[in-house]
Order: sequence, then structure tokens, then C-alpha cells
Amino acid sequence: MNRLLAWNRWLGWGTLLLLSACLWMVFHVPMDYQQGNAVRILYVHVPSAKMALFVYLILTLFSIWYLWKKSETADILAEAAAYVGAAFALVTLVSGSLWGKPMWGTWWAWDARLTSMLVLLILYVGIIALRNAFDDTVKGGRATAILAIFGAVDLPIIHFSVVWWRTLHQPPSFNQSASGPTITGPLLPPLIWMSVAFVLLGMFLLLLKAREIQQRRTLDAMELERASHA
Amino acid sequence: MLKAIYRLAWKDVIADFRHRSTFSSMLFFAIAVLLVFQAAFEPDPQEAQRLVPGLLWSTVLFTTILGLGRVFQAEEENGALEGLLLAPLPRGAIFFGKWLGNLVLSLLVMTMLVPLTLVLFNVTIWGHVPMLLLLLFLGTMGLTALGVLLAAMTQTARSRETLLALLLLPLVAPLLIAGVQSMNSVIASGSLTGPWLNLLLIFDVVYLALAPWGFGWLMEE
Amino acid sequence: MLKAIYRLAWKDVIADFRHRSTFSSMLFFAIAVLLVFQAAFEPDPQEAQRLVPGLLWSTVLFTTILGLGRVFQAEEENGALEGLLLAPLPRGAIFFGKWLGNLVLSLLVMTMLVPLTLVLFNVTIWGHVPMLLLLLFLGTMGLTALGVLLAAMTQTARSRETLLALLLLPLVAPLLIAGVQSMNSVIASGSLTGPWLNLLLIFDVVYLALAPWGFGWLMEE
Amino acid sequence: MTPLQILDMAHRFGRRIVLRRVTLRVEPGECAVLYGANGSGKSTLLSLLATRLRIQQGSCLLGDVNLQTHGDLARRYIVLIGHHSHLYGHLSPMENLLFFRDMHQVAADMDALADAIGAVGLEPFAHQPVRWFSAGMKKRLSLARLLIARPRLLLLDEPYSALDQDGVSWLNGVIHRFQHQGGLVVMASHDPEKVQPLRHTPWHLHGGLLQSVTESHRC
Amino acid sequence: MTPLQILDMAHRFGRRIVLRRVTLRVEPGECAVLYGANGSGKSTLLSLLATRLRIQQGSCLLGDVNLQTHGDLARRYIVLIGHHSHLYGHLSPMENLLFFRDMHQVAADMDALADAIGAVGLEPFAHQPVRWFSAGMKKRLSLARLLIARPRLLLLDEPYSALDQDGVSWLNGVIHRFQHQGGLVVMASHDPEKVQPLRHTPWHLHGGLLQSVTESHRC
Ligand code: HEM
Ligand SMILES: Nc1ncnc2c1ncn2[C@@H]1O[C@H](COP(=O)(O)OP(=O)(O)OP(=O)(O)O)[C@@H](O)[C@H]1O
Ligand SMILES: Nc1ncnc2c1ncn2[C@@H]1O[C@H](COP(=O)(O)OP(=O)(O)OP(=O)(O)O)[C@@H](O)[C@H]1O
Ligand SMILES: [Mg+2]
Ligand SMILES: [Mg+2]
Repeated sequence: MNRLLAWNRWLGWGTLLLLSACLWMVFHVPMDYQQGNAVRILYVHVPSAKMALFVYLILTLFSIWYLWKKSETADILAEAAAYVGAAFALVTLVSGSLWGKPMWGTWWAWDARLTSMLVLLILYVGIIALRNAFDDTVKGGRATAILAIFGAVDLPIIHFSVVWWRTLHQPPSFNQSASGPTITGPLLPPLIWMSVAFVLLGMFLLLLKAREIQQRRTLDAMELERASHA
Repeated sequence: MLKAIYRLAWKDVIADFRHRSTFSSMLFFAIAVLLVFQAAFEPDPQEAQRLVPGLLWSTVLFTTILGLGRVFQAEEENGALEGLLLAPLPRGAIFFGKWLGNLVLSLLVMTMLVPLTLVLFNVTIWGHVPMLLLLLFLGTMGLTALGVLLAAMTQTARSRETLLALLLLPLVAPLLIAGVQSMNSVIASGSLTGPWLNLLLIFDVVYLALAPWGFGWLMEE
Repeated sequence: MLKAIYRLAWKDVIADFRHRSTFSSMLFFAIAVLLVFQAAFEPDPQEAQRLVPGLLWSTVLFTTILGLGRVFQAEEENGALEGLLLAPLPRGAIFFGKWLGNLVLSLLVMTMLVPLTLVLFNVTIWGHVPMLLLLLFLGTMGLTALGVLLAAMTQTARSRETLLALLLLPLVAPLLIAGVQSMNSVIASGSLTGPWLNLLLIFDVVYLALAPWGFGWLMEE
Repeated sequence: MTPLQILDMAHRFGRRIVLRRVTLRVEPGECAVLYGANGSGKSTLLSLLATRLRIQQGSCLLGDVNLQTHGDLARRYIVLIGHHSHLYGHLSPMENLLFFRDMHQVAADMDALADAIGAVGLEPFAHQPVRWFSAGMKKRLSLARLLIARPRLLLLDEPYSALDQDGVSWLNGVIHRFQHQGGLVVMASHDPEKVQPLRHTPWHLHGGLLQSVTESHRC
Repeated sequence: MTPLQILDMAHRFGRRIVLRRVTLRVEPGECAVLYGANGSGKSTLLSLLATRLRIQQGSCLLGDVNLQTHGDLARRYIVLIGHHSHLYGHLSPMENLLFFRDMHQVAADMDALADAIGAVGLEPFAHQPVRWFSAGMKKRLSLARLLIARPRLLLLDEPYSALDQDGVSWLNGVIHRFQHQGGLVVMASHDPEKVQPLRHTPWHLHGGLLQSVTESHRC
């Protein structure tokens, strides 16, 4: 774990480099005639949406690992993953809303994808809140791990029920636009690179947060130790 | 072991009828919500008919959450939960006992809620009442299973009432959707079958299978 | 005495808030409630506008009752309520302390709820937001006053008092209906005055005057 | 300082008569210790003195304050440490004492609170939630209140239970000092050995009547 | 009957180490009494033996049942009467015992329950809700469970607190008979005088270590 953390600095620089390169690319792709400049939001929106989902998968794995092996490293990583995932989900929602205003004329619509992303964010927030509601790290860790696993079972069900809910009945007022225009041609490579950059960014943030959590826990422990020897 | 489960549920139900009054405050809340919507919407009968499933399910959801806040409260009183965990019972049995007690109370509230709603909103679909009740019962099974688990989870947490609701609401979203939609189709076509009913059943099975296991993990120190 | 009231409310509120996430969990709790209503009613924008008062008031009712379950629970734990009653304070002060703590939490949820509702349901009546909030605040004052009294009743656990809890329903219902109707008239005509508002104010004054007295009476052995 | 005078006090819960006729006078500096079987009404008597229960019959004067008619006033001069700890599990010792201070409207700054916590040996735990404390640690914390409040009448309901030997002698020291300053103490206990070091008057509560205990048949 | 063997057991709550290395062997008929300061870990040790807490380090055998791996099985042979009464306030003594019986799956008919209630002197209150009982009456009721369950290992956490003199000698009688039948007892207490009449082995828990107590410096 500690070795990983030391190595993280290089990961940070790498991420920064790649991100700047991608941003340069993003501002040099030809503009979409239909969507105008707003299309550039896509390069933040889509990768962060994918990362929000991906981080939840990782969170679930860490949770299972923690329940099984009772390893504190897994617990710390799971705690960090919740924050990182929440951040990506929030970015997705905000960028989506900002995009939605010019595209659909509203900030929000009750569409399948939007709803399940919102649920994911609530779930992340719930996980963070649950952990913070305990004084005892072990109890908090165990409770959150179980909740995370339940969320993992539930997310696919939510996703599909939300899809059916909308497609079986009233079609959304904006036909299909959430799935967006298929992305082709010169728009595609920057997106792929951006996705890679976001994966790196996610890893970097995860390890950064994990280190903060680890240090905080060590500090707490030191304080306790000092207190009980006083 | 069945006897132990029964006894555990018995204790909670008795408690309620002796004094804790979860039941009356749940019912109280349900009626108040119905009145609020009546006042807010003043729906004509047709509109009302469309609203009924939503009203029923959202009331069920919220009253259940209200009831859940108290599930483990009696156990706190004299360290009784600890006493329970000292019994030679698998944790799953304790879970089922608590679940059963809560289920009974929820079902009682529901049984009163459905006719009340129909009367208050002047919706004359009395023939569908048994099916509506059946759907609510099915939904409540999964709902309370998840709810009891989360109640156990948040028992020693800070500001646990809000937390419980925050954790439960997103997780039961599919149940709610399935419940509302299957009720819609009952009201529209009178038939109980369909994909939504299946989703409801899947949800029940998944949660009733997973929750005791989660409870066992939770109670381990 | 003001300090004691403040400290009592502090214990209930600030103690919860020591951890960063309480605030955000309330925010997302409000969002989750809206999600449930969306799934339940699926309103189109026009319908949504009519639903808004009902949604807001029933959420207020729900969060208030939810909070109430907790109000006296912390007091049960180690006989703390008894400790409270041993303090050289008039019972009224204890009531106000508990009331204040509960009020703060309800108001916080409400403040977040109103703008969120408008965004998520695409209802563009932004100009009315301050008035809507004002109405909710007014209603919450009376509602929590009654609620704290009710919680105290069910807490002391003498069985005849569950009956009293049910008797409170007819008391709360007019308050809620007045709230809904005054909100309807705000949305329709933009004006805050009217008989419903007066009714709301009357309820507040009456409940806030009577409840401490009732509380004192309840706590006397 | 002023004496406590209980005259012909009786109490019933519903139909069950617990105290028939209790008369007791406690002089400044005196410590009256109530012995008696389980359920004989010791805690009930203390609750009456603490004005927690309404006095149904008889009268009770603390100096010239009538507990029956001036409960609010009397509560300023009385502290009861009962069977229950009256602590909030989610608060730390410091916060619990802060809460007690403001509720009882006594003047005590943070240092005084910290000192009280130190005196009962809980300094290392001063900022941890009370919920997970051991039984004795909770008892110690609830006794720490004695150091903050400056009551005239101190009511102790089985104060020694859950305390270890150090705790017992610390508590006896506190009571002793309090007596020395002219305070009144009424205590219920089942541990004559632990009360022994104190200068006290033993009483025996039986059948709702309070009887003086001669040294020989002390219970 | 079979002995209880604790080997090198350690326990920590989070980062706080409460037990460092505890080794103890209790033979059939023996009663081990734990003394120690408040917060020294006596209750923690009893909770570990009751399989309420997971054994983190070391091992513990009751006969040939390993408490760490076969908690469910072990709980059948163990009864813990702790600080808390584990009673439900809204149930009567009869109902509370019924509940205990069904939870612990012991065979006892209603008469046996009524007898147990009579034995602890609660007969007049057998059908009243426990909530308003006095502290000692609650303690008596929680001890009445000893008469219903037939454990091999009896764990008692400060069993004498709140009991009056009759209660103490009744309890000592029960423990004595239990020892006589070859049962194992582990008890935590702060009252050496009350344990005195029992044939027992005193231990002292300090700094997470368990030390044998010589008669002279018994705590
Ligand atoms: C708050 C509003 C929005 C949310 C929560 C949201 C959420 C999402 C999610 C969850 C994905 C899927 C990622 C995946 O499955 O791999 C996604 C992809 C996408 N979104 Fe959004 N979105 C929002 C608004 C918008 C708007 C307004 C547009 C543009 C009209 C848009 C265009 C797209 C496109 C083009 C994709 C990529 C499609 C694909 O890869 O299949 N989104 N969004
Ligand atoms: N669940 C828990 N979580 C965290 N800390 C705990 C927990 N239970 C006990 N402790 C801590 O462990 C220490 C030992 O507690 P324990 O209850 O075993 O003491 P004890 O010897 O029984 O004391 P007493 O004589 O006061 O009953 C205490 O400092 C307590 O705060
Ligand atoms: N609030 C109440 N309502 C009804 N009965 C009560 C109440 N409080 C106490 N009693 C009854 O009064 C009797 C005396 O109780 P009390 O607590 O005074 O006894 P005690 O002398 O303190 O006993 P212990 O030594 O066990 O603490 C008991 O029988 C009890 O059941
Ligand atoms: Mg008593
Ligand atoms: Mg202990």
C-alpha cells in the first residue's frame, strides 16, 4: 500500500500531462453543425459517466475483499472510492444539466439514464453518510461494505426498471436524444484519449484520497494511544 | 427455531399494541397524507383513479420507513439486542423474527389504507381491492426485508432517521416503479400478470435471500 | 433559561451535525423523496404544478414525523429524560428546547426541498419561492409543536395516551389543509393574504401557546 | 445551612401503596442512609425528595422551601444521582457535563469541567462518545456532576454500584467534604461496608415505614 | 463435565488494546472471580466468553467446543447475566421468561417459569409490565433465568449490584448448587465481601493481563 502511494505522484503528473493534451485536442476538433460549441461538454460528460459506474464496480470489489479478509487496506480504498465515485457522478450530472439547458431547454428530465445516474449519486452519498455516522471505524466499515454490496445488486435492477418504465409507457418528450448522436469521425479519437485520461485521473484521486484517509486514521490512533498512556 | 422466530415477532407486535403505538402513528400519517393530496389536488374521479397507485405506494413506502425507525428501539432499552444475540440462534432467525413483526404491522396499516383511499378519493374500483392488496403485500415483503436490514445498520448511527430514509429510498426505487406500474395495469386491464409483477417477485426473492446474510455480517463483532 | 433551551436544542441538532455529511445527506434525502414522487405519479409539467403543494406539504409532514421519533429516543437511553426533568427548569422550557431542535432540522430540509422540487419537476414559478418557503415555515412551527407533544405522549407509554395520539389527527388535518390551500392561492394568484393564511397563523399561535402547557401536564407524575 | 424535614409522607403508584408514613429529619452535615429490601421504596423516596414525583401526602421542607409547592425553586438546591446515568451516549464526557451545567444553570467554565473529568479518572476519554464506556466509567462520569453542581441536598441512589475500590474511596472523600461544608445527604444503598467510613445515620425502610437502625441489626 | 480453557486471548476495540494476553483455566465446579479497576476489561472478557464479541487473538475452548469457530454451538451451553438486564419493559416477568425460554430453546413449561419467578420473590408482580420495577426487582428477574436455563458455563457480570441482602444470599445459594453439579462460573465483581461465602478463585485484571490474587492483596 505505502509503495503504491509513493508511486502515485508520478501517476499524478502523467494524468496532468494527458489531460492537458486531451483538452488541446478537444478545442481543436471541428464543431458539430447541429450542437455548436456545446458539444465540447461531451468530452467531460461521457468519460465521467463511465468512470462513475466503473468506480462503483471497484467499490464493490473492495467491499467484498474487506468483508472477507478484514483487511484495513481494502476498507480505506473502499472509503476513498466512494468519494471519487461521488465526484464523477456529480460531474456527470452537472455537465449533463448544463448541456441539457441548451439542448432540451430544461435542466432536468425524467429519463432512464438520468434517473439511474441520480440514483447512483444518492447511493454514493448514502455510503459516505453512513460511514461518517459511526464513531467506530470497524462498525462503519462493515456497515458500508454491506450497503455497497446491496447497491451493486440493486443498480442493474434499477437501471433496467427505469428503462422499461419509460419505454413501456410514455416515451420521453425528447426522443432518444439521451443516447445521443452516434459519435464518428474526428470526434472520436479525443474521446478515447479523454477516457484513458479519466481512468488515470480516477486512479490518482483514489490513491490520493486513500492516503489522506490513512493518515487521518493514523493520527486518530496516535491521539488515542497518547491519551490512554496519559 | 420457528418458535423463536414467532416469539420474537410476537414480542414486537404485542409491544405495539400495548403502548409503543407505531401502528397508530403509521395510520395517522397515512390518513394525513391522503387528506393533503385530496386538498392539494381536488381530483375529479378520473384523475383520482390515475393517482391511486402512486398514492398507495408512496404512502406505503413512507409509513414503512416511519415504522422502521422503531424496529430496534425496543431492543436498545435494556441492552436487549445484546441479549438476543446471546441466544443460540443463527442470526438469520433473529432477522426473520424482526422482519415478521414489522411485516405484520405494515400489513395491518395497508389493509386499512386501501379502502380508505378509495372512499376518500371516490374511486369505485372495489372489485380490484383484493388484487391491489395482494400487490401491496408482495411489495411490502421485500420492502420490509430491506428496511429491517437498514434499520439494524443505522441503529447506532448518528441522525439515523434521515439516514435510514436516505439509504432506503434509492434502493427500493425499482420496487416502487414495479409496484406502481403493476397496479396501473390491474386498474386498467384487471389482469395481475405481466413483467412488472415479475420484477416485484424478483425483488422480493433477492432481498429476502440477501438480507439475513447481511444481517449476520452486521451483527458480528 | 434561554441558554438551557439553546443547549437542549444544540444537543439534538449540533451533535448530529458534527460530522460533515449530515447536511448533504439531508439534501439527498430530499432528492430521494422527489424521486419517489416522480416514480409514483409521473406528472407532466402542468400536472406537476398542481401537485407541488401536495408534494411539499406531505414531505414536510413526513420529515417532521420522522424527526419526532428521534426526539425523545435519545432521552430514553439512560433515563436521560428523567435527568432533564430534575433540572431546575420550568417544563415549558424543556418543551421549547425539544421543539427548537426539531424545528431546525425540519426547516433545513424544507429550504432545500422547495428549489429542488421546482428544478426536478420543471415547474417555473421561481418568483413564488420566498412565499412558498414562508408558508412552509409557518406550517412547520405549529406542526412540530403538536408533534413534540405527541411524541412525548407516546413516549410516556401509558396506554390511554396512544388514543390521544390518534385524537391529534383532527388537529393536524386543518393545519395541513390550510397550508395546502394557501399555497394553492399563492401559485394561482401570487398573493399571500387570505383566510387560509389567517387560519395557519391562528393554528400556530394556539398550538404554541397550548403545547408547553400540555407537556408540563404530561410530565407531571 | 438548613435542615431537611420530611413529615408523614406517603406514596402510592395506582393502587399499590409503597410508602405509608415516612418521617425523617436530616441536619446540615448529616448523611442519612436508607437500607431496605428490593422494592421497598427507597428510590421512590429519593424521587419524591428530588421533586421528580409529586408529593401525594405529607410534607417535605428543605429549609423553608416547600418541595410540594415550590418544586421549581427546590430543584436548584438538589442534585440526584440515580440508578440511571442520565447520560447521552452520543455525547462525550465533556459535552455531557456541559449539558448538565446549562440545564442546571450552574456557573462552571470549561476548565472546571475538565477538572471534574480528571478527578474521576476519565481524562483520556474526555472527548469520546460515552456510549461505549464501561459500566464503572459511566458511573464515574455521572458522579462527576457532584463536583460541578453545588447543591444543598445531595440524593444518591446506590452510588457505589459498579465503582471499583478507588472509586468508592474517592466518592466517600467527596461526600465527606460535602458534609463538612454543611451539606445534606440522603443515600440509598445495599452496601453497609462501603458506607462504613462515612459519618452517617442508618435507616431501615420496611413495609412503607422508616425505622431507625440500631448498630446491632444493621441491614 | 468439561473445563474452560482460555489461551493467550487478546482484544482491541479499534486501536485501543483492552486485553493483552489472558490465560485462564476453569475446572468443573470452580468459580473464577475477576476483580479489576473500572474499564480494565472484565466485561469485555465475559463478552468474549459469551461469543458476543469475536475472538480476535488466542483461543478459547469449552470442553472440546471452540468458541471461535463454533459460536452457535457454544451459545447453547452458555448463559451470561450482564450489566444490562436484557428485559423488555412492556412485557411482564412471565412473558420475559417465556421470551428467554423460546430464544434459548430450553424446555420449561409455564409452571417452571412461575416457580422461577416465585423463587426470586416476584410472584406478586408476575403479570405486571417490567418497566416500573425497582432496580433490584429487575436484577432479580434477570437472575431468574439461571433457574430455567441449564448452562455449563455461567457468566455473571456484577451479579450482586442492586440486590439486597436476601437476594445476595439467594444468589450465592444458586451458584453454590450450580458449582456442586459441576458447572463452571466466571464472574466479574467489585464486592469481595459478597463473594466471600463462595468457594472461588480470585483473579486480578490489570493492564490487559490476568494475575492470580494471593489472599493478602485481594482487590
Ligand atoms: C443531467 C443530465 C444527464 C445525465 C445524468 C447523463 C448521464 C449519462 C450517462 C449515465 C451516460 C452513459 C454512460 C455509459 O452508459 O457508458 C451518458 C452518456 C451520454 N450522454 Fe448524457 N446525461 C445527461 C445529459 C445529457 C445531454 C443533455 C446530452 C446531449 C444531448 C447527453 C449526451 C450524452 C452522450 C452523447 C452520451 C454518450 C452515449 C454513449 O456513449 O452511448 N447527456 N450520459
Ligand atoms: N464496544 C466497544 N467499543 C469500544 N470500546 C469499548 C467497547 N466496549 C468496551 N470498550 C472499552 O473497553 C474498555 C474496557 O471495558 P469493560 O466494559 O470491559 O470494562 P470493565 O472491566 O467491565 O469495567 P467496569 O468495572 O467499569 O464494568 C473500556 O475502556 C471501554 O471504554
Ligand atoms: N413509576 C412507577 N409506576 C408504578 N410502580 C412503580 C413506579 N416506580 C416504582 N414502582 C414500584 O414501587 C415499588 C418500590 O420501588 P423502588 O424503586 O422505590 O424500590 P427500591 O427500594 O428502590 O428497590 P431497589 O432496592 O430494588 O432499588 C416497586 O414495587 C416498584 O414496582
Ligand atoms: Mg432503587
Ligand atoms: Mg463491566
